[in-house]
Amino acid sequence: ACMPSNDPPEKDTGGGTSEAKAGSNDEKGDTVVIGFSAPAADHGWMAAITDAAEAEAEKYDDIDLRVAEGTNDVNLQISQVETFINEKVDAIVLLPFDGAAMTPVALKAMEAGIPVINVDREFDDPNAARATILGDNYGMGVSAGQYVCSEAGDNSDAVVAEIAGIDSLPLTQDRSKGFADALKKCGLKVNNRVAAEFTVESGEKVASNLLQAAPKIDFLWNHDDDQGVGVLAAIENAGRDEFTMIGGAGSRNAMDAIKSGDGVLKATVIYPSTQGADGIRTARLLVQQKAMSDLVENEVPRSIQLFAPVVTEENVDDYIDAAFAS
Amino acid sequence: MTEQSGAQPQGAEPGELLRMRGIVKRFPGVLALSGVDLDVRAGEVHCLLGQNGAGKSTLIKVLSAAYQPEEGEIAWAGEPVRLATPVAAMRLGISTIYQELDLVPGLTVTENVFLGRELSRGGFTRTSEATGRVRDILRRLGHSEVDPSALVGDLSPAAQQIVSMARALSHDTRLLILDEPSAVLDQEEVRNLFRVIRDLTAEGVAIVYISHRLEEIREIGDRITVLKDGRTVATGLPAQDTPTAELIKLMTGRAIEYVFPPRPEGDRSAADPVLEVRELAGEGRFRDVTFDVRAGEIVGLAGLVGSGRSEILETVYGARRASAGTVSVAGRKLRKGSVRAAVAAGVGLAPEERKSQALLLDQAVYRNITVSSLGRFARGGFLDDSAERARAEELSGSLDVRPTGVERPVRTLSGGNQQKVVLARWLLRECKVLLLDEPTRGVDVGARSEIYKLIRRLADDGVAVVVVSSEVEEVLGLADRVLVVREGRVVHEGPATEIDESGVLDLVMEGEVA
Amino acid sequence: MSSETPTTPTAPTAPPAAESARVEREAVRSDEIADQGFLRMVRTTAGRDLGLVIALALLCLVGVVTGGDRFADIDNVMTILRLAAVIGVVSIGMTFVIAGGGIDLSVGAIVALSSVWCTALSTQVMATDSHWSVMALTAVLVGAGCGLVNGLLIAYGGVVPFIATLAMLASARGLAELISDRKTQIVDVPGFREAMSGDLLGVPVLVWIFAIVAALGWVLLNRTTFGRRTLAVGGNAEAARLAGISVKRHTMMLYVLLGACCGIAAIMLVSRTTTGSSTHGTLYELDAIAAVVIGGTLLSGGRGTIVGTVLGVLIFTVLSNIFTLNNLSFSAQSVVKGLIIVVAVLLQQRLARRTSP
Amino acid sequence: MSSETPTTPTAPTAPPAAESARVEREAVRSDEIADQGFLRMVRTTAGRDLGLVIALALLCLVGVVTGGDRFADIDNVMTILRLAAVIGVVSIGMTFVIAGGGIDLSVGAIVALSSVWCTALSTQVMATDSHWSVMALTAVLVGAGCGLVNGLLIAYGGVVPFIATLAMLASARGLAELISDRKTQIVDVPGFREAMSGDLLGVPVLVWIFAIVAALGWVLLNRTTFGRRTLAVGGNAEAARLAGISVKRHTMMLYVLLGACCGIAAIMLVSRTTTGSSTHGTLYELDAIAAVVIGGTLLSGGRGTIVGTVLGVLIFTVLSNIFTLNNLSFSAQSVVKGLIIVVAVLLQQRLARRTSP
Ligand SMILES: Nc1ncnc2c1ncn2[C@@H]1O[C@H](COP(=O)(O)OP(=O)(O)OP(=O)(O)O)[C@@H](O)[C@H]1O
Ligand SMILES: Nc1ncnc2c1ncn2[C@@H]1O[C@H](COP(=O)(O)OP(=O)(O)OP(=O)(O)O)[C@@H](O)[C@H]1O
Ligand SMILES: [Mg+2]
Ligand SMILES: [Mg+2]
Repeated sequence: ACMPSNDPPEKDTGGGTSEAKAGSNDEKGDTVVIGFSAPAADHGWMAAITDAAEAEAEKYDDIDLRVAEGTNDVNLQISQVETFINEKVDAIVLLPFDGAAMTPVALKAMEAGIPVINVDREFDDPNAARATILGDNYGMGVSAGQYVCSEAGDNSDAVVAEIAGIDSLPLTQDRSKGFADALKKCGLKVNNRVAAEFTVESGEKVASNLLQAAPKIDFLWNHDDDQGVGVLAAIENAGRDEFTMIGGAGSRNAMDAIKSGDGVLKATVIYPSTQGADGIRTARLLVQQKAMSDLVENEVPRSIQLFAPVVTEENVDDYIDAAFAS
Repeated sequence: MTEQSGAQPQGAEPGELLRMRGIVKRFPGVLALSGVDLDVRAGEVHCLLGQNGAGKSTLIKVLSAAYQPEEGEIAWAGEPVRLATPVAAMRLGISTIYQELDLVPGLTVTENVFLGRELSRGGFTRTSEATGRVRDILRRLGHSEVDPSALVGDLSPAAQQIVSMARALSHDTRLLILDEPSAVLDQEEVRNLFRVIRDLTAEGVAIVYISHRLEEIREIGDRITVLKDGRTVATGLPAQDTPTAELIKLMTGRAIEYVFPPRPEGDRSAADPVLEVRELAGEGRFRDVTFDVRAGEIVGLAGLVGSGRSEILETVYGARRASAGTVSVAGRKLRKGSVRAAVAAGVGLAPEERKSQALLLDQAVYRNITVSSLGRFARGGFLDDSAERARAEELSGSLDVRPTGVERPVRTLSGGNQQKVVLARWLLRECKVLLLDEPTRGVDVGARSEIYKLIRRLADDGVAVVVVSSEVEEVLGLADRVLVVREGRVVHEGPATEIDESGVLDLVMEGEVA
Repeated sequence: MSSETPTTPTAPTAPPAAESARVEREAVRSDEIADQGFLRMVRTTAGRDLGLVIALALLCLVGVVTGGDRFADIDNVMTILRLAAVIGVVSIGMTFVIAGGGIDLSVGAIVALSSVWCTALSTQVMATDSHWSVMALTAVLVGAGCGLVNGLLIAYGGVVPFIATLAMLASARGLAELISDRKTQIVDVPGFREAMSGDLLGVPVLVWIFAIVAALGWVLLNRTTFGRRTLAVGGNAEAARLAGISVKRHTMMLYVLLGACCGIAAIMLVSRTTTGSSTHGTLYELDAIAAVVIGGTLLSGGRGTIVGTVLGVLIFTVLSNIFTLNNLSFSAQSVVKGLIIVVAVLLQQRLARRTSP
Repeated sequence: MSSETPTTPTAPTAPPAAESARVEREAVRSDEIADQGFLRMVRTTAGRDLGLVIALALLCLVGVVTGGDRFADIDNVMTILRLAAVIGVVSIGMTFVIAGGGIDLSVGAIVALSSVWCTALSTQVMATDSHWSVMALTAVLVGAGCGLVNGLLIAYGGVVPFIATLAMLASARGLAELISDRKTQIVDVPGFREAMSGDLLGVPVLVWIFAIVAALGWVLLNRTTFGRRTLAVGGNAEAARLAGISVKRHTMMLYVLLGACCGIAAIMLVSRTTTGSSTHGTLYELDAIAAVVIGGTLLSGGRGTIVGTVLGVLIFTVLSNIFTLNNLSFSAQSVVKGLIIVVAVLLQQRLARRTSP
């Protein structure tokens, strides 16, 4: 597996060749200076992204990681990238607050000969990044929706509720769209939808109100496991347990809850928090002019989209160790 | 008893309560007190005289520990003391009524009276008990009409003064300091105040009394200390029979005639009126106010405090909305409720409460002077700063604003000098109509006669002037024509020469000449 | 301490109802005397808060019309109250600071820091070994400590409240992140959840806490020397100083009080979410200040009302409840919320002007 | 808006260095006279801003020591200035509102709304058909329009600025989301990027805009009747009214001015990001107010300094640049930022006290 941190451990069927190749990729090369910038770590997943990136960089002696202050102000994030360009770093790993808004400065970096690795939120110009590592937001919604459909069976009257994340982000809109599209296939629709802010507190707050708004629910999809902690607290406070809840992102807490199997949370859809770490690795490979060992291709691919699998009680053990602690 | 200043024998004289020696207080850039001595005996009314800015208020703030002096000694009943906090002064029995009312507008009368010394049990206020005590004190002050549970912010300045007084009397006082208490009071209320003061001195309380009105000092004072430029220039003068000329000489360093300027010869009734007020009414406060003021004429409004004179002026000026009636300047009706229209038509107002209504306290003197005439120094909106300063400098020089320097924030001027700054504003504006509400409140004798001269000179130059004053003498002496206002109605109108002080007082009290 | 705003008509306005009958001076005065005391107080207070009560009633009407039984349902009412409780406690403390002429932008950050500190592993271990109230105590102490720093900077350092608490906002949240390593800390102390998330006489414990804090706040502001002095310090700091009140110490105590309220709010939030997190309390500063000011406490200090603050908090909470019940889009919510704030304030002002003396 | 603080020592404090030599009163006076005019102005201004200049110099020193050439590099300086430009323009406008006794919490939301409006499809079509400056004009008009609403509510509606602009914050951002459907709108107007993102004499156009706005702001505040009236209104609204200034209209204009600045900032941000988005300008209100107040403009109104505001903006910008260069941990950055704010303010106060009259 080229992306060990993304893959469930057991599935590591790479065998000897992979090991050897990975080994050669892991060999120390010229020191690579990587600039990393991400939005403010104002929720667990985003914090995990940065932590994982830093941890990944720690593993390599030949990576010199420069982490900029997390910010939700595109103006500031642009200037951080500009600073990286001025410093002539070897590569920039960028998780933009707003992909489109960060495109010009990313282009500027590329023009200055610095490869940009775009993580999670996509630029609107393919030339702005040398490589792109994306989660699958739409796919996440689809996975969640398909799970609901399969659980609902013939019950076409099932009440479906959705607790979205920050509503003004494109990724939230993609997730909701995927969810709605998948539900439509089995004749369901979202009956109640509220948006929280990816934080525990906001999750608790909107969930309390939602539970009042919908006296009976069959399925509840919550976009983010970090805010999910609050959602679960609200559910417990309200003493409700008549429905099945599906999480999102795949935090350690959520996995633990799924594993225990005695709560409403029965499943979660993974949205890897290792994207930043993958970005760091990719950047290193790019700069050191190595390729991905599991691919025949001699160059690092332009685009990698990570998979959004559904984790349930059955397969939770495969994923639990890779889950991020929120 | 006349002891000119100088070396005093050490040791307390009999009955001496307070002795201050060599007090020095410096503000950034100003030496406010440069060696002041003061002795006060129990049971006396000790008057403090001095020009505006002489340091009277500063001295008593040192005494009440609102300020810490740089140098000097204070002895209380023969013992040297250090007054570190206002509480320490209060504990000794020093109560102060400051020149600027020092009340909290959002609290009730009772709460203000006991502020800092609330009647409480375990931290809980005992409101009804406190209210009862305040009611008693107010009765003793002869003002039982003041409601102890009213918010102080809703009271008139005179009533607020009474609250300050009640505050001072609410605890054991051995020395009561009154800094220009009469400025906001009318004659009847001043008389009432004097009655209270006499009661107190009879009990052995010492009073330090500051006023610019010499006649009051003659009436109530025992001894006088004169300050000039932050120094004691005379002390222990007998209040009753030191000649006025000598006092003025001591205060100002020169001889000044304390008289009203002569009225010009000739009849002005032929001139067209500049200001015409017709059946003006302000909701519930006054009505049917009709009068004319001609160019070159000074019209005085006399009346009790609270009779509505300020409101009439403010309504004429457009600062309050009239409920009925019209105001015309030079034949053109003013838009109702618009100050700008009034100012544009050439009307100016020097309001009653200069701190809150007239001054930008933290801004430079020159900016306060030019604020109403900015257009004059501007071309296309751009100011000519140096012309502005120069003109302000000129004006403040001609009004003798002290200390000099138009860059100084107005806050640091003494009360009387602040008043001059307000007058300078309207002098600069060159108004057709000038409305003056208590123009000499808190102004010293020297400056006072200058202001009188100034007002007369303005009139002679063709300005129509309206003066409101609580000093009947001032209204009669300065004005050509007098309007007597009683409870929001004009009860008398006539030439100033045809009525005397007692006539005005009768009108004010009874509504008719007895 | 200066003016409320340059624009709020501070000029004395003419009294509304002009009695045309001429009354004798003394007659007017005795009228006033008859009016005073309790009756007058009720009239004034009602006048001041009437606008808010009406606004809240209108909102509830909207709730009932659009949400029907779901809104009027007792569970929903409890949900609203529970939601109001946390920000409510902060707002009560904020009422004191604002009435005392200050402002505090750091409340949200203090809530976060307190929540993180009291759910830190070491605290939880201690609490498990002894009693869960150790956690609560920690939260309140941390909150009060932050308040103390604010208070010292403002009262003795002479830093303007806006800046001092802005600095605290940045620092406290940063510290919370450092302590928690930006992870959500789940509470695992026996007895804590049971004690805090239960009901008492059918009313959630959190709502009780809010009610008690509000009641204590009311007494403190209206019936004690501390409250009197708060208004004095906020209304005219120089006069308060000359009256012998130690303005600095008092100001400091106001911030400590608010800090302690933030600590209480933190522990409430921890019990609600069963977690401590450095993201707790985001934007509480705006919510709390808005509730206090809508409630009728003067932003310039010198006047404060606990009842108004509680009403202000409830208005905001009911608002977001109604939005959710009606499945409104988030953006539309924002727009409507802005409009409602303005309408509520305008209404309140008109009514207050009509009834106040 | 309200009081600076009840606690900032408003009582006159003793002058720091008590010269023990007795000076003749008249001597002091003539000293002062000699002092006044230009020299004095320089001294006072320097005194007021000296603390900031020192703080900025210290920061730059830290930057050079820790970042070396990377910090002092001309490209890096331009990066700093470009970053400062957007928030700088907003802060200049904010200086006027605050000096005039108000406050505006809605600037970030107005930036967002302007950016969205001027990048809306219809605007872009219009701009493509005519000239890209149509976009810029739209942004400024929308900003000024929002400012007008704020101004009307505050000046004529009597709503306190804090609440009125809080309402605008919610409404404008909500509206921005509705207009953009929460999507980021990409600019595709010919000529726009070229014109706005280029350099002029080696300095980015954005920085020029900031410099011009700052210069105009300085002239407006210090050299025109408008500026003088702003300070009068902020210093004592009632006195200003009685001096014949129409306080309401003036107050309204201040908010319109700030709104227009937000529009300018929006178009700058659009050129920087080539997008309009409802998330633009988040938390600009706090940044701008902090810069203005650190700069030395009184939060209670009546005193304003453009130079101070520019220095305040630069301090914050240099700070975050240094953070980026030095790879500090996220959370530690917040903590340090809080500390630096406090230190800068304390420093400034001490120095201002020493040199001011
Ligand atoms: N806070 C201050 N800062 C600077 N200078 C001050 C301050 N207070 C007073 N002064 C100055 O000290 C001097 C004495 O002022 P003070 O108020 O004591 O005069 P006063 O005798 O009471 O005058 P008035 O009769 O006008 O009230 C004046 O020159 C005044 O400008
Ligand atoms: N804003 C107000 N609210 C309530 N009462 C007021 C207000 N302004 C004035 N009054 C009252 O109206 C009456 C008339 O006041 P006004 O100030 O006009 O009297 P005046 O004759 O000018 O007295 P003074 O010489 O003290 O100025 C007073 O009883 C005063 O207390
Ligand atoms: Mg004085
Ligand atoms: Mg009057």
